[in-house]
Amino acid sequence: MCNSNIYMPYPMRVEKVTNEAPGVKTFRLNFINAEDAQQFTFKAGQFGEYSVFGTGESTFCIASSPTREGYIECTFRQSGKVTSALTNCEEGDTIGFRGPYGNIFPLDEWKGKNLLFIAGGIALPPMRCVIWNALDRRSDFKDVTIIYGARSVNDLVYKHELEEWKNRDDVKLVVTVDPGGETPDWKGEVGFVPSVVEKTAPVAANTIAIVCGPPVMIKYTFPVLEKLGFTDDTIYTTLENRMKCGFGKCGRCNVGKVYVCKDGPVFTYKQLKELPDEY
Amino acid sequence: MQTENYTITDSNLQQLLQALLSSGQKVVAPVRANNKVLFKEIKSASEVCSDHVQTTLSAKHLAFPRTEVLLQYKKTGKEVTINDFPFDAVPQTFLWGSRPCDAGGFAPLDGIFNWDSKDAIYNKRREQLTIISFSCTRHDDACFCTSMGGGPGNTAGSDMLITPAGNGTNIAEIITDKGKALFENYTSLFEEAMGADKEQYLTKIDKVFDTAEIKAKVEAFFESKVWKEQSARCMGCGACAYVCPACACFDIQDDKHGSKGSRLRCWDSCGFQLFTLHTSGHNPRETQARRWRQRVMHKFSYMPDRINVVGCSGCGRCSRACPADMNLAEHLEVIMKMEAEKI
Amino acid sequence: MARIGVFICHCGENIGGTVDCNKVAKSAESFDGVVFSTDYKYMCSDPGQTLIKQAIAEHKLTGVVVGACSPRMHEPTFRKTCSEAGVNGYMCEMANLREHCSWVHEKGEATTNKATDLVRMLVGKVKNNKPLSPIKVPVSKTALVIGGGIAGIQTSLDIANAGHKVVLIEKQPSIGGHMSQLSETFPTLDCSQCILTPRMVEVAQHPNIELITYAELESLDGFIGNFKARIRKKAKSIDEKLCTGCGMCTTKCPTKKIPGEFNEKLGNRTAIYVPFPQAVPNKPVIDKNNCTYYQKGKCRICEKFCPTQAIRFDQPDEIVERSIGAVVVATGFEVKGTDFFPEYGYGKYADVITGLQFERLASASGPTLGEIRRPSDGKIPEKIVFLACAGSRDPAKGIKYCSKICCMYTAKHAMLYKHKVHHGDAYVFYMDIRAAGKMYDEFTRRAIEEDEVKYIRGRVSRIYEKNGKLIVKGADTLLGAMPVEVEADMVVLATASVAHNDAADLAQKLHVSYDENNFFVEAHPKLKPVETNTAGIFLAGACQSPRDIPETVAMASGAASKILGLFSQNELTREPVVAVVNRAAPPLFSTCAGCFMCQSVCPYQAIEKEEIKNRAGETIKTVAKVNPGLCQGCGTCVAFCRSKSIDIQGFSNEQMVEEVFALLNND
Amino acid sequence: MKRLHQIVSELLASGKAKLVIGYEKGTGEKRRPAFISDANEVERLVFDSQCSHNLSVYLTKPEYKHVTEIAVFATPQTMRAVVRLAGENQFQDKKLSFIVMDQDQNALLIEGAEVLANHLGKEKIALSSAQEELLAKFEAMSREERFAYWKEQLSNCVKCYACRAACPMCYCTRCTVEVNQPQWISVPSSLQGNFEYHIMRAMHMAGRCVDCGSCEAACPLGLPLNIITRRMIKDIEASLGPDIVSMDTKSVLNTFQPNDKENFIR
Amino acid sequence: MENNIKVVAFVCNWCTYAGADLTGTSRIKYSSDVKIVRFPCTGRIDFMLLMKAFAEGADGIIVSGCHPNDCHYTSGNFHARRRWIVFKSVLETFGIDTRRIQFSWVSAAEGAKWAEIVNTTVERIKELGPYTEYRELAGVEAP
Repeated sequence: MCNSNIYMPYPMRVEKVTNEAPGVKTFRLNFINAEDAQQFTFKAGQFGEYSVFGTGESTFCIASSPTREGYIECTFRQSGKVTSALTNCEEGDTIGFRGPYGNIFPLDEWKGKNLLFIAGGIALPPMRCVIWNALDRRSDFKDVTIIYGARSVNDLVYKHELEEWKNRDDVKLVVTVDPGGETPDWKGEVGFVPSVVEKTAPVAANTIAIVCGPPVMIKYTFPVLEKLGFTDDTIYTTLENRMKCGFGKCGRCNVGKVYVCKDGPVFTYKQLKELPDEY
Repeated sequence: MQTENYTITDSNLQQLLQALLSSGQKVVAPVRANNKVLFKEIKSASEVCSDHVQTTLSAKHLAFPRTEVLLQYKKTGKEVTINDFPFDAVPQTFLWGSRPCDAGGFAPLDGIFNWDSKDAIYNKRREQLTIISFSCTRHDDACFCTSMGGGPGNTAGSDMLITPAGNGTNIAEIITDKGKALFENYTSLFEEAMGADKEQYLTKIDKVFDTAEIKAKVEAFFESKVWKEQSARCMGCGACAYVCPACACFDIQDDKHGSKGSRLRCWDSCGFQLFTLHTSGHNPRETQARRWRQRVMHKFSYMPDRINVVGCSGCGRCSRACPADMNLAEHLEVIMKMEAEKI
Repeated sequence: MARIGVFICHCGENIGGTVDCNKVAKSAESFDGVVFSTDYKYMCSDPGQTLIKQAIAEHKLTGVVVGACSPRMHEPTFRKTCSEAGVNGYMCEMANLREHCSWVHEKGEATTNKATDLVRMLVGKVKNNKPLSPIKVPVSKTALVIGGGIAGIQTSLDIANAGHKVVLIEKQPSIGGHMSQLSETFPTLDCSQCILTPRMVEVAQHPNIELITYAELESLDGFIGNFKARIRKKAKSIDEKLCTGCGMCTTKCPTKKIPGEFNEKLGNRTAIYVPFPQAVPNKPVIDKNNCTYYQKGKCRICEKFCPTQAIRFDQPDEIVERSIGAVVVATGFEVKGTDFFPEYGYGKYADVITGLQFERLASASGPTLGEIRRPSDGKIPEKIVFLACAGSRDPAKGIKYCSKICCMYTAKHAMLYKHKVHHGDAYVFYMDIRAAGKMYDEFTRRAIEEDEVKYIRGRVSRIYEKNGKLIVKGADTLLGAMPVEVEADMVVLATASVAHNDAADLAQKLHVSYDENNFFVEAHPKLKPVETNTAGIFLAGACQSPRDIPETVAMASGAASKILGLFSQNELTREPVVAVVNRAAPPLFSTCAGCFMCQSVCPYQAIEKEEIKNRAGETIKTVAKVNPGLCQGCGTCVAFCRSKSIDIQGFSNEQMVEEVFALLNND
Repeated sequence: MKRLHQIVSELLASGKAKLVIGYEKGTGEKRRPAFISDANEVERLVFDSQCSHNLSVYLTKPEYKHVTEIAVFATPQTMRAVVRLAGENQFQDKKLSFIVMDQDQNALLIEGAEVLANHLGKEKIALSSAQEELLAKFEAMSREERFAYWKEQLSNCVKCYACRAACPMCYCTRCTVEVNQPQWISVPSSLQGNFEYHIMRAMHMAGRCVDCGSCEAACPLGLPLNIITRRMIKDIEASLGPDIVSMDTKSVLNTFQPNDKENFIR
Repeated sequence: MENNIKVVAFVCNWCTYAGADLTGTSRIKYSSDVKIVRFPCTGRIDFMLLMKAFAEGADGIIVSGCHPNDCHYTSGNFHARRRWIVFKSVLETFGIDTRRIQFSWVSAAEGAKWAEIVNTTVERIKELGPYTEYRELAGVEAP
């Protein structure tokens, strides 16, 4: 009976801290033990349990792409006990990371298709992982469109990467801010994400849509996509539920018999429709 | 392995217990303390209580303690040293005097703690545990083990099952390798089986429904208002989950003193409002009705579906412990009798 | 972003003497969250503060802990330094390594370890501090001055002349206080009436000063800039608008034998009286305890003779309310009576009088029109003995302090007596001559050398009467404690100056602390003499401790300047240390359970009910809300709240718990 | 029982009550809370001496917070709890009516918490003989014995919070035990955490506990929780004056007398 | 007589903290085993903080503030006194050693009294020894 304690986190060094927006930070984490770095692999869409020793663990996605070796990144907003402690961490500190958990974005199935990424607010991090993963094997996919919206210009995360995507000719980037959130020199769109999606009207044929954002945005974006011709098995999203263990034992993240931490967090719209309304 | 039957006299049984105690092993047995019977570590055979139907708390704490240290850490400057769970410090433990439904409760726990990823800590404690159960010669109106595929003399989960057979003798069934190992250490205390049918010595609990029927019914009435009606009087405490031998839900909390501390696992209950509350304030299971439905669905529908084991051994502890008398058997009977709902 | 800088101050030798500051700084480097730690000789000096600013810039600090003196002393200084360097002032905390550590423990490892613990405690706290910005509160630019003596008069005039409104209230019927009772004042012997009366008139006629005499403070609520003062105008039984001050009533009033307070009971007054001729307002008041109408229901003679029918027997006490921005307490002092001294006759001997009574005898408007005459038989005394330190500097009598002004006015009394009765003998029994002011010592030398006042260094043990003479038994310590006996015609006791007997009640009404002698306690003896610990309440004059007229006037102007500083801005910035009831996203809105038991805990009634409504306007929940303007940050509601829904900025639950954890976990 | 059902049916028919919280027969001899909103279920209701649950605990539950017209079966304990809860503004927009058993056991309808307040008897809720005896034994214990006693008792507490759920005065939307910034009470059940939790629970009952004993009745481990609050109330009455159940929000810990008596502050 | 003991003092900023400052300015020596935690008022001192202090290693606690009627916030110390009366009774019910908690009123002018309270309390705690009995409760494994 191998005694590998599944609750044991990898000790991670906080390599770089970037302030994305007020209260939102991105950590680049390196494995302190070299052997952990070798045998650790993950796929786009998976998440992990990040912990500050003595404070607790918190669940959020791995924001960096699996194609970038040797480090992982995560982005979080200061909201509770653990995220506040994480916010107080400095470069060089040691935090814990457990994972990877959950299922993945099936990139291989999407080969040869168009990709439409729709993200709202703090939900860009799980998308960024799969966007960079797709862009690092850009030839596998037809055209790639990214629609990203946030409450105000100041709340946009990954500002320099948005620039990078904008300057690439093989990516169509549409960035919007909620009405009232724009600054005088704002050149992007102004409007809520669902209306901007309707305006840019991406073509639905042979296209996979990946949508992540706050529940209200999801609620209004899915009908728009259906109107544009997307079928419910070509729309992917991630589901956020309260989690503690990350591998189906602590008993709290289930929606009906589906365990978000094991069967998710990536679901198709079709799967979502089959779930009981308990999420 | 095939269960082998032997007989053991009452006095030899006491000797077996005394032998275990004197061998310095940790022995846990039912002990009566201010009108409650609880599983406690015993030092002498006289402490064991046997005139009870069932203990208040189950025996799950021997494998899944109410609070345990998953790992410890020490911070020095920016470095953190983590020391793993002390696997080899888990003592060998003998559970003496548990009921078949206590032993039956370990199957759902094993199922959850080994669903895909193996919980090595739980498994180590289970591995170190030997369960010597006693069949039931009495029951009360909360018991419904027969409806859950168990029974007063069921052997599932026990390493050795003792059934009192009157005039000073007991039928001893050796069920698992651990039971065999124990038997081999003390063969002198056992005699040949009398071959008597053990059913006659057991209490009779009539079977009211079975798990397949219940699974179908609860799934059919997922959207029904029966959950609201039944949970009207539930006050949202954790008593049913904490006394239940089959409830495995837990919480992970850190505890620190200065630069040292530990990561703890402790029992949690789906009855609490905080169990699924998001930081944003949204709660998928906002009302007590949804939480009660989750408790029933998880035991009788989701677990059978995902790890094909029923999350209940019919011990009735939750009904006895509930301050608002939420009798699980009674509730399930109500659902069994429900026909198509005119919503 | 916990990047904390630790700065340990040697404070010269004050801390460095017993605490190894370098070792404390070194061990602070290893604390969790500390990125920079150093020590310096004088952290509060300019180079010290520049050191902090540079460190903040260089290490991009987000929090600062200064291990130095008491935060009550330099917390504002270091918080200002930090805010100038870009770190919010409230991210800076002070560890008290001086008063609570170096000064009170022996040099040694234990003391240094304690200092390290104190610094670690505050580092634990700072990690949980949040940047706060001061609260803006409107200021009502009206000052309330309590007490119409020279202190109250000076403060009122300074504030009023700067263009702000003043409400001056005085307990007696007229302003003027003790100074108006004096004959001449040292050291220049100019007559007090001549220098005081013009100021009193100026007060009465000043458009910005509302003078309310015969009135006391009923209650004071609110806080700096927003006080609500309720003033009880005791009934004068006179309609002040009709009364022309002609004085007809005072001459006609039949009860003439009431010992007058103004003349320290040496002269008499009528029931309806004007305290003294130059009284401001020069309008009479009816003394209800002695007026025959009030006592027996008959007489009303004054009403008959009043030309303008201004007498109002049924006039009730009146409570008036004023909104006040700042308060100056100028209630002055009292002198002990002769009855306080059993060894000097318990007040039985008429010719043993207090210094203030001698002032009335010497005063031209006094009962003897300036002639020094014995109260017993009116004869001019041939020999007077003056006793300095009567009651003062005498712990046995419960008055440990020196009353400061008695040496000077005793010399003055002796000089006045010699000027009026050239052939008279004046003896002064003294312990030390305390004449430290400008021209003060020259004044006492003049009394001794020119006016031949005989100064005997020694105490008087007993005074008793023997056939018409007062035998004063004392000793002369300069002649080897030789007993001295003087047969005097009159004895003047320079009795101790003490606080008014109702000073403690006034202090409690104002929530101002007072010391064991019931004098009001200043915020800091050296750095904040005119302020109290209660923001917005200032002190002027002898109510803080005995002082002479020059110092009183200076202190009065000091208090006035503080208020003018306060009134110079329209809004007052207040410490953001206030309680806040938490708010959360819907559907919770707040964890407050709406029991509102905290409302009766709050001494400032700062907790209100807030109805949270949905878009349709229906009330979803009623939860508590703290009015930051009224909340003074005591935190009693925070510790009371059972659901931990209220927290206080600056001393939040998390800060205090982490502070205790950091203090006790020093592994 | 006839009169009882008649009152309940009238209440439901007249709309004075949209929900009736009463008692019904439970497993074996037990009685348990019953929630009736339509007339033909009225027969289930019983109200006899075995009914001991304090039903006022449901009046502040989120599920029933928005039901305005509720009728409740009120034992003396429930009445005391309702009066104090009304004093603590928990029934802001509620129109409550109560069904009370008077001395000779026939049902009586009372409309409104205020009316109930002056219907309240002044006598205290008597302790069971076992509790009386335990309290006396407890008084005689030394400090060390008491500490050992609670160490043994609280080692059985699994922090299932049944005592908190059953107590009518514990209605906070988020309780202090659920606060994690800072973590006042440790979530896992450890002896020290259990001491802290039960001390905190007692302090939150100062001047508010109505002696209904629901906490002790609900505890699956049978911990003697009632004597904690009983002893505290006795001490409070000894030093701070009588513990009167009334609608007044002025309670022990949120008011004071300038001359409160104590003998331990130097 | 155990000598390395830890005593934490919860004091109010306006009176006892200022009194302790006065003890400092008057150079009155007292035991260095007491460390002072500053609160705006005694009304702010939460009883759970005392439990946390014992749990984290304090062997003795001093809680001190303004004399009745002297509170800068008028009634903070009155509420605190009520809280302490009830809390002391609850602690005695649970057998917590209330001799380890010293409640007192020390005004801004009573520097000497503060030193005296600290010394007598430290003396008493030294006799009682470290409060290991309470700290050992933190053993996690359920018996």
